[in-house]
Amino acid sequence: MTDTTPTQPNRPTLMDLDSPGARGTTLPELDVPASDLPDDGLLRGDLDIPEIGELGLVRYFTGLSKLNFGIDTGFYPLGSCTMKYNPKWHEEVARLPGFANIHPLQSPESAQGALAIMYGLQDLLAEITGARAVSLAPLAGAHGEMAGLLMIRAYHEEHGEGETRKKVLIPDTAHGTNAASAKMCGYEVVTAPSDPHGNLDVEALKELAGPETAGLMLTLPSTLGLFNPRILDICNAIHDAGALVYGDGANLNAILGRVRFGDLGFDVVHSNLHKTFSTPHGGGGPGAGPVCAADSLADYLPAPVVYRDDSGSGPQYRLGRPAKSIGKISAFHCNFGVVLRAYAYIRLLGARGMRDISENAVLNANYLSTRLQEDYLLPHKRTCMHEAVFSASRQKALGVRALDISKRLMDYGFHPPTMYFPQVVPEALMIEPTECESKRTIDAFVDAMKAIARESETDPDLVNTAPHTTPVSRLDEAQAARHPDLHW
Amino acid sequence: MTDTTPTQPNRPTLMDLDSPGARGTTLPELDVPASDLPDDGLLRGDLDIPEIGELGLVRYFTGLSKLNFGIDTGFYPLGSCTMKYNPKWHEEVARLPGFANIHPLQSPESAQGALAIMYGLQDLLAEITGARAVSLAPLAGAHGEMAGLLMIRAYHEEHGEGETRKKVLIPDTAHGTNAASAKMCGYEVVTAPSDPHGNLDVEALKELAGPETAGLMLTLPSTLGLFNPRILDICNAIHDAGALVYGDGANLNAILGRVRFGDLGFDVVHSNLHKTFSTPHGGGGPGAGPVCAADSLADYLPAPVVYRDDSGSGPQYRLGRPAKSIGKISAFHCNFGVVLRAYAYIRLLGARGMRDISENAVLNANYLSTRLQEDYLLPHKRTCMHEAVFSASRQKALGVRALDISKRLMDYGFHPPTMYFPQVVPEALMIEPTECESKRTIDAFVDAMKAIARESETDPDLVNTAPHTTPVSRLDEAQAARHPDLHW
Amino acid sequence: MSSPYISNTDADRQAMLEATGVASAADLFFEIPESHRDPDLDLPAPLSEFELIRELRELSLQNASLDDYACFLGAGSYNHYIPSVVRHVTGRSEFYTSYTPYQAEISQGTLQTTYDFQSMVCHLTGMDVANAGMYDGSTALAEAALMACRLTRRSNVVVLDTVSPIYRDVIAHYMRPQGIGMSVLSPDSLAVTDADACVIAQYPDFYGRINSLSSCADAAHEAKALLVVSADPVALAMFKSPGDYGADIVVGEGQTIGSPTTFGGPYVGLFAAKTRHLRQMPGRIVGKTTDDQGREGYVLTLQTREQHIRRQTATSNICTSEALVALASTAYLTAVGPQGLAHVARLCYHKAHYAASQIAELPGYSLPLEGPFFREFVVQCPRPPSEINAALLDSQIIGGLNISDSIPNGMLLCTTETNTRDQIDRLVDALKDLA
Amino acid sequence: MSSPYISNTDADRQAMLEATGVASAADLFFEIPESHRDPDLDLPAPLSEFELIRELRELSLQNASLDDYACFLGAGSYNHYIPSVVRHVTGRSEFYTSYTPYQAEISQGTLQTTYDFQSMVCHLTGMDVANAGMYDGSTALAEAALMACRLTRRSNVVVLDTVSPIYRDVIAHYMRPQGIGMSVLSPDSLAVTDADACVIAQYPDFYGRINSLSSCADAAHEAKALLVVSADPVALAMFKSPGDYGADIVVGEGQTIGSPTTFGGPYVGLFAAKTRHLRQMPGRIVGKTTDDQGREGYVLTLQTREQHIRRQTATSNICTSEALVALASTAYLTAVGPQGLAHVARLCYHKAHYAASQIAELPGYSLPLEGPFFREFVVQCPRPPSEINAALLDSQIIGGLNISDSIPNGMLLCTTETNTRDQIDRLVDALKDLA
Ligand SMILES: Cc1ncc(COP(=O)(O)O)c(C=O)c1O
Ligand SMILES: Cc1ncc(COP(=O)(O)O)c(C=O)c1O
Repeated sequence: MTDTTPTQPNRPTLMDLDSPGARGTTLPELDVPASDLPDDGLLRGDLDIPEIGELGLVRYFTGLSKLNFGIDTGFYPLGSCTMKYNPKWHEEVARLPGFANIHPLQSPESAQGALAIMYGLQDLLAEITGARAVSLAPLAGAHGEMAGLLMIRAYHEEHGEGETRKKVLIPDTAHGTNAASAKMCGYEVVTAPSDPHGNLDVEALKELAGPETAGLMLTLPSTLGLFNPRILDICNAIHDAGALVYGDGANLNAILGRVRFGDLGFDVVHSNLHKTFSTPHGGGGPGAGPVCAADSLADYLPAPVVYRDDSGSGPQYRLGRPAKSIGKISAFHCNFGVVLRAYAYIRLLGARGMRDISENAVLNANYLSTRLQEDYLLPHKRTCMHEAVFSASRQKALGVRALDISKRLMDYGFHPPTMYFPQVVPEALMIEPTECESKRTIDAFVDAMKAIARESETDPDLVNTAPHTTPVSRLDEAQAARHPDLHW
Repeated sequence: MTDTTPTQPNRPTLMDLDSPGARGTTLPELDVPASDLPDDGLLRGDLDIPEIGELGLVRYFTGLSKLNFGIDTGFYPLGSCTMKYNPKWHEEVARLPGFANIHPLQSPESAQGALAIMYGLQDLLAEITGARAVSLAPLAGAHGEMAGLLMIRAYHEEHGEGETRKKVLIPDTAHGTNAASAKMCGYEVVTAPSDPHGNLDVEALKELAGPETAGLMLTLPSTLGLFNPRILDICNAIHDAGALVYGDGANLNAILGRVRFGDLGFDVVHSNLHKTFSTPHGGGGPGAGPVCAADSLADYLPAPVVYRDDSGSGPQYRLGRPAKSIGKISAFHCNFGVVLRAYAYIRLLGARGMRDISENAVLNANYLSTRLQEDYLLPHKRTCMHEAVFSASRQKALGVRALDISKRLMDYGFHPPTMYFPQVVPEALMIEPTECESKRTIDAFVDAMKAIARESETDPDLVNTAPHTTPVSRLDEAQAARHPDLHW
Repeated sequence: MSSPYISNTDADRQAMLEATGVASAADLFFEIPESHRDPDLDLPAPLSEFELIRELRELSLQNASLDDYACFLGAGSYNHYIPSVVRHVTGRSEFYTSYTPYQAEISQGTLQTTYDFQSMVCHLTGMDVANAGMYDGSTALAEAALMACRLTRRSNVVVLDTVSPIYRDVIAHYMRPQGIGMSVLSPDSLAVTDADACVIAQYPDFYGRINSLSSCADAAHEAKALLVVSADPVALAMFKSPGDYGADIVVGEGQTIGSPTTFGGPYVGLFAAKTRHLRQMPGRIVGKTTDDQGREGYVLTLQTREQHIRRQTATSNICTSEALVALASTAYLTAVGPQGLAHVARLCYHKAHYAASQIAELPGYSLPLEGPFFREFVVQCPRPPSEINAALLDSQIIGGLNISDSIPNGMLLCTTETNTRDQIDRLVDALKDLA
Repeated sequence: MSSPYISNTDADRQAMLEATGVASAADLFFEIPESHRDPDLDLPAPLSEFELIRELRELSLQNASLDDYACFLGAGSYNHYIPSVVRHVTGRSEFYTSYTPYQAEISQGTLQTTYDFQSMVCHLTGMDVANAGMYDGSTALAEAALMACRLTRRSNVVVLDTVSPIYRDVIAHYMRPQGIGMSVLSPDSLAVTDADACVIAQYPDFYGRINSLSSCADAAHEAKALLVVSADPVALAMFKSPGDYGADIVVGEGQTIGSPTTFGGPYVGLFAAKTRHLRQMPGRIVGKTTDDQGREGYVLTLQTREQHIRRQTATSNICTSEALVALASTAYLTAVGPQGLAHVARLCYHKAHYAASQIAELPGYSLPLEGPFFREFVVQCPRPPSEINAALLDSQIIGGLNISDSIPNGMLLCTTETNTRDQIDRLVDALKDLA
């Protein structure tokens, strides 16, 4: 076979398309008298960004979009990320002028519809997580972690233990943001180990918890996709030590309508709306990480919280600040566009819909896990929740790493799972199918994984040099880090 | 190189995705008492269309969209089709509830905004084409041709010549719809020949025109992309014979703001809004083919025409019917969504913008033509208008046809030109760059064409088996026609 | 500075002029008669996108939108709910910025979805073959009549008087130039002769009634004429298909399945027929085939019926049609699925019957017609419908079609699943006040 | 029947249960303590898409939209015109339905556009390197302060009192837990010591004024502290960049270039710095490199700064950020281009000055501050701004921010290119009536 593809030059950068004088849109002309400009010394010279006609712009970005793999492209079993379908009607609603074009500082009277939605979502999340009160302020999961820890901190300060309780316990399976958030909040991180079943080791935890402990950050179900059956003991142990329990709710999808953080004794939990509640990830945000607090911490929630007043003729909503609030953690109220979508999602599905999600998410994961165990090592052989963490250690022995398997999956048309996380599992492949995928899709994925397991035996090189069908193959990351080329 | 692409099964059809019980959207429940159903004998049994979840639906159609080449994908020099950029804001405006969700039969008082736009476009088109009056009724170019011919027919009937004038003259270069429309209007088609320069042969035309002639259908500039310098003689000759001149305005883009059909003596002309006025082609429609009439035919325009009444406090618009109207040619008023976009387009650009279009369209075509003449035969060596019609006859001698060159262009990332039309040019390649494309793009296209010319000499097989980079290669059309498989 | 829709810069233009050997762009137009060259176009001054969106938005607010008004108007254009996914699909610019799929290798998106469209139309109508769509339901019907004439080599068509008067008007304008006659008959006194090419029925009929097509089919077929039916696709989810009754050609308005009313267009005509009539069908047809490597793919097929090959002997002059609207229908039918479409049909049915029964009880109002109906029904009003509609409009209600010309003080009312019970109750209350 | 967002059918579920060897799905949750398993969730009954769109649309109409109201409110969120192409770009579902681009081979779209974003931020701010964006302008500023502390190993920050009070509040909440002090000083009495990590300035300042940053830079640099600037990107098309003045870290709010005000979020924080500070930057960074065939491509780089690798020693806890909003900025800047952005800036400037000069002439109103300003200015009103704003709202005008706490009866007014002359004249007339 001769090479029939004409050699393609490198994709042009945006700067390559620069056409001085071209313009990508029209703008209105000045319709008021011009004033004098300030002193020349204040004024800018050139601004070196490209000039491109509208068609060139559209082609450039449309073309690049096609180089991206999204949920709408295919199966996206990225563990811990809950890549579920993003309903299209949410996008339309978010573009309504009465939502998109309202100013954060306009008076509450002129934004009652927006406030009603914020209030509504606070309410829904409180019910779903079993919380006393909710603030939508955090702009992502990690931001929610920070908010939650600042609440815990304020609580201990209030109780005169601000200076003594300086440590936060974090399981060895935890997401990196947990530890980083603790550090941002001025805490020292103490790692709590897992037991051989993949559970947080309760006895070890009891050892670690003490008068210096501010709190425990616990992901439930854990990042191994496992539900800790001793969760009540854990919360008790922490509370007995005078500390508080922070819940990382990134994996809430697994237990929607099955159990509530608040009922289990968590003091505060954040929820990732861009995971559990289907708001689009956007290639890395926006997200939202509302914090949901139990009685213990409700007064410390970040501002704003929306309150409802029924004393008048109809309900009136206003932005307020809880009594002992940790204050504002960003300029305005919340990622309203994200809040709106999550609200829409929950309202469409209702309570029954919440349970359907967890049922299908968990069933999908267990089915996938069952089918894959023949070919891949499952370190923790248990019923899993929404995701299953495999290890590519068998393949590693053949010279094929988790990374290689991941890259080869691309050739089969799938997005790879999360790799090398949690770090406690060597060669981890963390697979989360979500409730949105059908058995048909999961079967196709399992078939591909099995084929790759075969290839790893018969033709490891094929796997190790994958992907072969993508616009670029493996990129030189070392070069990128050693000689940073960060802009045109 | 081993084959590294896992074998892909055939793309699933929609029916392959059938998952009984799945549903692709939510619908409201019944909120009124149910009534008795009619007799069972009237009721339907099964309906055999697929059931698919919403994510499956989105992936299916999104995936298929990527198999399509659109203007947003790349250069689309499809001659006679004027594939220009479709401004994005038009799509947003067309979705405004006050435009998308209005009923054609609601009262004019409740649709003044829509009627104002229709009136506005009638006005703009009258000015641009030099017409007395305009009807937006025709739903595509061919529908406009039919309307125009029916007007000519009604005119002759009114003048007592309906029975005698039964022939329509159509140049040998004309688009197929011209002849087909004539037939639909009960006319006999008489072909008028071109002269060696590619112009309609005026002397021959004079011979053909006579008392049996109802009219001439003339495309200006012609489908060879040429402007007939004797256009005034032609119109006079036809009028002298007592017949009328129909203008096919599909190529209006070339002469926007340069000359007007009405001024040249055309009695009626249709304009393809989906060409000249940038409304999206939609993969084969919708379009719109408004007819613009001179004094001679204004009274015969199809209904409706929008009229404006300034007798009240503000302007009032109403739908009306010209005195001798040929009547309605479709159920409602017009392809309003298309009309709206065309209106928006002209309003943004203004008179200066119209001239910019023709200037750039014609300059682009002449530049392209100049550069390509080294390698491809240009049968009519003249200044062209918006498009240049080449012949692949040199390549044909090497065993490479226009079809093969077209297919090979796909490998270079371009949409092929129109092929084998007009029929008077053997191995025709009809190239229309439009005003939207930059010199940079045209250069890249010319380079590709030159490379293919090279390949035709050195490796004709490579060209003859192209395309090599598309999701499917050449499809068996004979099989499709012999054993029609037209649905699942 | 030129428009954002032109990509050339001044430098580009200069370089191209030089390469072309022309001094100025104006010189390229030298063949235009000088006497008429370069007219001054008197067009409004150009505006920016921002200004025009603002202006057009204001114009849009001058229209009574069905989002704000309760609409009980149908008569060929119906306000059904369109799921958002449909707009996602038609909003993919690879679909809407492409031309007719002449180049199959890079048009599989349009081609495969058109094949899906044809398939769905076949199943809905109960026919063997369908095309890629016509301009709208009325022109589809007119073309079906022409096709029947070609197939039977006869030159008269019988149109039932229960066919929409709007559609009858369009048929007449398509028949006359080809010298084809048209008789309008009542279904009760249907007489078909061997001069008649076809009988044309509407299903449900213009007044919303749903009746068996058996007698029409028998009358047509006994005279070796064809039965041509204009059918509503939503009704077909609930009622027997025209194919079940032996129809030969079935057309319909595709707006009702997935496209907004948008002041009358773009819509799409559905067109289906028996296999034996295939080669006389107008319009584009997509077929499935294989490529030289055996992979399945889709192409435009049977093109020898069409104008670009056959010119004056083509089966129609249609070229650009309504592909994007057909795509919307395909996406809509996929979204709602067979159960969903049947559900929509039932909602229409029950709401219409609820509304009709409430209105029938109002003093002064009655239902003059008998028999089962779908989502439309005729009400005889105590006052001219024009007056009633004017008053309703003030209450944010768009009333039914005034059909006083065929039924005294008659109004044709319509309900769909978008009419909430509250809207219907508001209508009934308002009508009561107007008695 | 389950939701449309679940693709499994009952048969699928049954087959999966069997394969998994579990009797019922409920059994999968056996590890949840029974005492708390399966709570009854008291949520509103589910509704269909149609019903919810209707309900939400009604809620949206309860908000005074800037499409309907003339808005003179800014203070960190600005109503600029966003060309439609921007929404086309962000509406491509491959962009908005993808995750953070960890898998570079199938994420070149997000990666390359992020590289473009970084490039534009560098050029606008006059800095060497930029990241992929932060949550918003305020958290970007707070993180810049933390970064300055890490770089200088100092633990106090000086914030000018002309920095937005909202931003100052956020900075304070980020400093306190790490034991970092914060002094708020006037630019006129700026004293920087060697305990101070940085001086934080806003440009234009909170009151809309545009001043040279030279003296701040000098004061900071003399104390070996850093200059951190929060700059408005639209202003940067017209005025010298912070880089020109020697700033070390420059942040900004990206909402103003391409995203709607949308009640405060999602926005995006711009973040740029000198090259030597690169390894202390928070957030994601995209770099250009080549693949094993020499083709150019883009990857996330310098990830050893980040939480997923470094955990508690990372430069920040940020993970999910605001990629789609950054994409909107990139598309916006491409659409308007350098000339267009400068044009927008000039429109803002001239309109603000026109409005200010008109208002200054009204009896009772005055401009208490001096010096050049950009698109915002302070007006001293004859009555409490709260009263004035309430009255303006009735005339479909959203007035300026009430800043009575810092300037008696002070109102911070803002104009952008979206404020037509007519709107400004209406404002002036209304203010006159309220004197
Ligand atoms: C378990 C877990 N915790 C926390 C986070 C952080 O959330 P975000 O990325 O929204 O900051 C993530 C997401 O990546 C996660 O998976
Ligand atoms: C020259 C010419 N005339 C007429 C037509 C027919 O227009 P339409 O396809 O809109 O019916 C076309 C378009 O293909 C054309 O190019």
